Amino acid sequence: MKVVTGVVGNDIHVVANRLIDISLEERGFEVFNLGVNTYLEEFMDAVIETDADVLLISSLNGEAEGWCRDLKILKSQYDFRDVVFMIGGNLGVGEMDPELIVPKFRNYGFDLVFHQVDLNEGLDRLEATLEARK
Amino acid sequence: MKVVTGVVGNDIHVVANRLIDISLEERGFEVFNLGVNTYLEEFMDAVIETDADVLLISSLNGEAEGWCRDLKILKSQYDFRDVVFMIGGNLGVGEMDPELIVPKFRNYGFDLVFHQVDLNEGLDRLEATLEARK
Amino acid sequence: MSLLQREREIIVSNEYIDRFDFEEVEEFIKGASKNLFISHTFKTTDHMLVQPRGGFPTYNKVFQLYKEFKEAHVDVLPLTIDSNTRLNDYASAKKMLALSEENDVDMLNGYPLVNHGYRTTRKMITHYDTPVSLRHGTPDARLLIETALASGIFEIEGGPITYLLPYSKNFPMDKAFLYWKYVERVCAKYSELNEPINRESFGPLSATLQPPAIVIVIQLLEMLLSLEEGVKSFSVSFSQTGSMLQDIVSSNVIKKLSRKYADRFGHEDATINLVYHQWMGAFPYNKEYSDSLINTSTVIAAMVGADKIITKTRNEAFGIPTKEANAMAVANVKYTLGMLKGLPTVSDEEEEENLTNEVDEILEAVFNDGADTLWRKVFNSIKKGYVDIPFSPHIINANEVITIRDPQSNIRILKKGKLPISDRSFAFERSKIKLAEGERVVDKIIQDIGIML
Amino acid sequence: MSLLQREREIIVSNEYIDRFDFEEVEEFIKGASKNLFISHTFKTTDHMLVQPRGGFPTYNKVFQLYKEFKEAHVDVLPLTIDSNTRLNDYASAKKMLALSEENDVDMLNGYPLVNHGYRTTRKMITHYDTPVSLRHGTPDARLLIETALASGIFEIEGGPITYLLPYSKNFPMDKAFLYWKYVERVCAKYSELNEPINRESFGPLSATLQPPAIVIVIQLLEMLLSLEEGVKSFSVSFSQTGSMLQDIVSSNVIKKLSRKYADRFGHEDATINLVYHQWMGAFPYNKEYSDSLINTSTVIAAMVGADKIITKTRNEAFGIPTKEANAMAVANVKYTLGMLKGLPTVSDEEEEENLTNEVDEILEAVFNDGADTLWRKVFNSIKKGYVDIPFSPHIINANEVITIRDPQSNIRILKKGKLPISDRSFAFERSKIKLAEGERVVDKIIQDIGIML
Ligand code: B12
Ligand code: B12
Repeated sequence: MKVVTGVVGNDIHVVANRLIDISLEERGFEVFNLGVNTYLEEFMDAVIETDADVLLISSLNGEAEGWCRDLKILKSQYDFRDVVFMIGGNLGVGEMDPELIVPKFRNYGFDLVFHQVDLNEGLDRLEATLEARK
Repeated sequence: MKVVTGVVGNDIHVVANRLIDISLEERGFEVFNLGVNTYLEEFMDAVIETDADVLLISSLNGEAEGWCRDLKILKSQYDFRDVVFMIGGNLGVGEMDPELIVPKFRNYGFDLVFHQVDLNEGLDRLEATLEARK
Repeated sequence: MSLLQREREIIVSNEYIDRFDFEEVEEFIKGASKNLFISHTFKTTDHMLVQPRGGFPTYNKVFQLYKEFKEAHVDVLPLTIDSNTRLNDYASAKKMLALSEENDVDMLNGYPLVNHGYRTTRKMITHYDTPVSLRHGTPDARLLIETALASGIFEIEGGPITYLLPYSKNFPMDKAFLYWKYVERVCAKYSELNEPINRESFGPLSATLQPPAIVIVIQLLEMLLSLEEGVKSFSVSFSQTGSMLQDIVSSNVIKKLSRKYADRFGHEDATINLVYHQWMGAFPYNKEYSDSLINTSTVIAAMVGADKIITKTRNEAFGIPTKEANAMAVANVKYTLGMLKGLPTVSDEEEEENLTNEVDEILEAVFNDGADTLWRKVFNSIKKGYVDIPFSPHIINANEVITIRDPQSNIRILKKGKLPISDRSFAFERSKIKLAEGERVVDKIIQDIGIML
Repeated sequence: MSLLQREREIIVSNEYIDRFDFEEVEEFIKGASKNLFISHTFKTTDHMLVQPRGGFPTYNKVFQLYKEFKEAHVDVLPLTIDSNTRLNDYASAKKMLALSEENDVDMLNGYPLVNHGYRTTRKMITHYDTPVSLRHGTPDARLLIETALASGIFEIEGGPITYLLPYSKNFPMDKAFLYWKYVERVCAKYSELNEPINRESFGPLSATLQPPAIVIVIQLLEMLLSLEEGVKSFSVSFSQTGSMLQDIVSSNVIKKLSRKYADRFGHEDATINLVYHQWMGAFPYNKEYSDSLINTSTVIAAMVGADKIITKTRNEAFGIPTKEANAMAVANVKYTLGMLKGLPTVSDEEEEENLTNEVDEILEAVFNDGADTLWRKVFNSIKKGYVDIPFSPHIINANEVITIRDPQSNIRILKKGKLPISDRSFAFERSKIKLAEGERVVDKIIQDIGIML
């Protein structure tokens, strides 16, 4: 299974990104890590180019919302039906209510949304989703 | 002006008592300090014996209520009309609502009740009361 | 039947308690879980033990309190006794307990252990299977301690000096010595059955401007009086002074001297532990500041290398803390101790030399008293003002020693009263003090009491 | 017109800003209140200055934030810039600012200073008449700094290394050096008009397992690059390592070496200050624990004797703190610093010697590079991996140095990559490390990142 990952927008928090890379490798994924400071368009291009199964976006600095609201438009330009769109980290500026933030990002077009959720829990959920899709 | 003071009941917190002694002296009162661990009866006897104008009771360890509920009965046994009855310190076990605790002690027969009020503020109020009574 | 046993029979025949079954108690202690003995925990743990303060009038409230503490990973549970029981006023305690139970309002500031009795209390102690420390402040603690030990409480705080001078107005001191001798003996006796019962002295005293020299002298004297009766596990203690350096110096000196004097009196086999009390003086009326104060105390405790820390709560200035506030304090202290790493070893030669000298000088004067037994020497020394603590409510205390803080907040001796310290030691104390032009000592004292406000 | 001035004219002619009036700005700085200059506050205060972090998208929210801070007796106000502005993406910043203003939701993680402009911002700065420190993380900060100085912000954080390696993925480093040279020059120029503008380097770097030797090397290099251009007041900084001793050792060494190297390069007249950052790594998801962590940082800051402390809040793990939480943190830190007394002077000869050697060794290698100017030497050294920080997102960083914690939580160098430290120094590092049988380095690193959780 191929995963494209990275940190979206003008966000340079790299620590989680490094750990995500390691964790995905350990779980047997083939990882294409675009690193920090990656724009949505770059992610989409990489997914197409690598024919990835999963796009796993991180955002830590709180600015995810501004960078992800156009996902629907970008998704409509190509057939991404088989790709799992996933986002996690710290998805808002200030302390956020997960009850409000999760639906918002699902509405932008993410299949799996994890606001301040443990990485392993998130990756377990990803594997379960992939399993179910088989 | 004569003041009888001390700490009521099985309470041995002496620090405030020492400071009260000093402060009263400085304000020109004649002080009879019975110290800590003094029972209500002892206070009443001392007031009668010294012909005091003020009875200033401290309580810090939270047990004042149990020791002061009989004040009314004791007051009825003698003519204390000219004596100002005053109590202060920490007047309940646990964190207390002053709105509830002040009326309770007034009802026991205290003219002036200070729960967690600064000593100087209390003594200012005492002097104002004495002034008004003249 | 030994004299002691005869006295014990009398002590426990009290109208406020049920029949006391010594044999059953002995059996219980013999078979008691090692986890109830703090002396065992000290031996088998390498981190600092955390113990809060706490006690409520009713059994149920204490049970709930312990539950909260356990969830916060407490190491040692406290059982704080109400102040009527402390003064052997079981009648008032009974009345207030009844009122507390009926009205669901706490009319006592602690647990009236004697009135509850050991049969009931033991259920709770064994249920939690965690060491419990008895905190009281009782000059005549004979019945209380019998009840505590029978309940499974295997650490007993206090002593004839530390639970008298700060805790009583006129309880006769000679009696206090004899009653505590009784306590030591009972503890020593039970110590032979299983793990040792740990005795702990109460170093904070009146918690107000106590000079380290006097604190340490009293700690060492109570330690010797206890070991003399056969106790094998003893904790000396002191509380945060307000100066980090003075805490470190006190710790270094008390560790060194407690071992030295224990050995000198032939108690090489006794274990001596060090307990640090978080700030025991007046707390700020601001819960956030109180948290900051408590955390700072924790850091200092780690720096002084205590074996156990006794915690306060953010409610301190307001009243007996709720169980939630108390458990939260424990959790925070545990967190800090867990993450605090790389502690440097600090010492200050000059300060430590001076403090050691002062303690040695006072102890020498005590030991030189003409009386035949140690307790009488100590008793006489207190009467003579050789041992004299600031802010004691007790009539026997000389009240001549006056202390204030130096610019670094170290507590220094301004007036030495009858303290038998050398001119050199006293000159050292005085040399540190800086009183501003025209500053009144009483104002300085008031300010120095309130340094944490 | 000088070359610099010509560049300045171009820089400020940006579609996102109003006309920039250099003459007026010069007049303003000439006559500005001394209270706005932290360099002046450093000179005239003897307590540690307290500075929080903080910035919101809109003017009003920052104004309210400052109000809260002032009520908490803050010493230095922060102005934290949003991450679009940091990456010179003024268009996104503008869009997000508009959205934030319309919807009353913060769409930016800081204040977009360039978009707000200096005329508006200056009103706020002069209103509070308190030093403001600019916190950004911008490799090309030319326009930002022009705007800041014109606004009355007289402390500028950052530098070509510390604001690049942790803050950028692929911004060209040579450009960063040149752009920062511009910043230094502008600061130096304005420093002649009134009190000096203070420059501060950002010691925390990526805030994750940064070895003190590399942190100090980078601090000293940025200091020298800044003094070289005429800056007269400079702050070096580092953040809590996780080991109290390592913090103290770092402080002792950086104080000594910053003076030594400044003097060696002929900057005897420059003032060097030390700034301590409260824990900059991952915070616990428990606000009480965060309070404890913050308080512990404060105690350590006092022990290391910093001139300024930069605070965190109990909200750190959750997101940008509310103004209330932020002000409360300031009040708590001020309380602790006020009551904390009797701080011992601590040092560790062996550790300090080793750290000094490492720093000297790396700096020697940098100075020995063949390039003609200091910035080129530094640039080459980073390219060669002589200076290499763990967890940098930047492509130029060698990423070969691997660090883990020893049992006392000191950060130690496990793999030295191309670091030009001697075998002896490296052996010292390695000698402290204890990896358990079969323990994987990656697991140890994950654990060592999360020591405060
Ligand atoms: C020092 C101290 C001790 C020392 C006392 C030494 C001594 N002999 O004096 C020691 C350690 C021995 C001690 C023992 C106990 N203490 Co104590 N102690 C304190 C502490 C920390 C400070 C008290 C102090 O000296 N403050 C400094 C003086 C100057 O301030 P003050 O006492 O508050 O008095 C000021 C005001 O109240 C006011 N004031 C006082 N009286 C009056 C009267 C009037 C008319 C007015 C206007 C004002 C006024 O003016 C004073 C000067 O500003 C307080 C908590 C706190 N406040 O921080 C607990 C505290 C008072 N203790 C408490 C308790 C319960 C006890 C114990 C029962 C043990 C226990 N269960 O924890 C025993 C008491 C045994 C007994 N028989 O009473 C509780 C009381 C609980 C409650 N009210 O709900 C407190 C509040 C702690 C707590 N939160 O649990 N204690
Ligand atoms: C270290 C740090 C930095 C370092 C980063 C160095 C670097 N290059 O990586 C420095 C100091 C440079 C920095 C800078 C900034 N930071 Co910062 N930083 C932190 C801090 C303290 C720790 C982050 C970290 O490394 N954690 C350790 C890693 C392992 O944990 P993590 O990042 O939380 O990731 C875990 C989970 O989130 C999850 N996860 C992450 N991604 C995903 C994805 C999925 C799918 C799943 C399931 C899970 C998951 O798994 C990870 C492993 O457990 C956090 C606060 C905190 N969390 O304690 C602030 C924080 C993230 N930073 C923040 C901000 C705002 C900034 C700045 C803008 C400066 C500022 N205004 O304060 C700049 C960013 C500039 C930019 N362009 O983005 C804010 C974000 C605000 C918000 N969300 O509301 C935080 C929360 C601090 C705060 N409370 O204000 N920062």
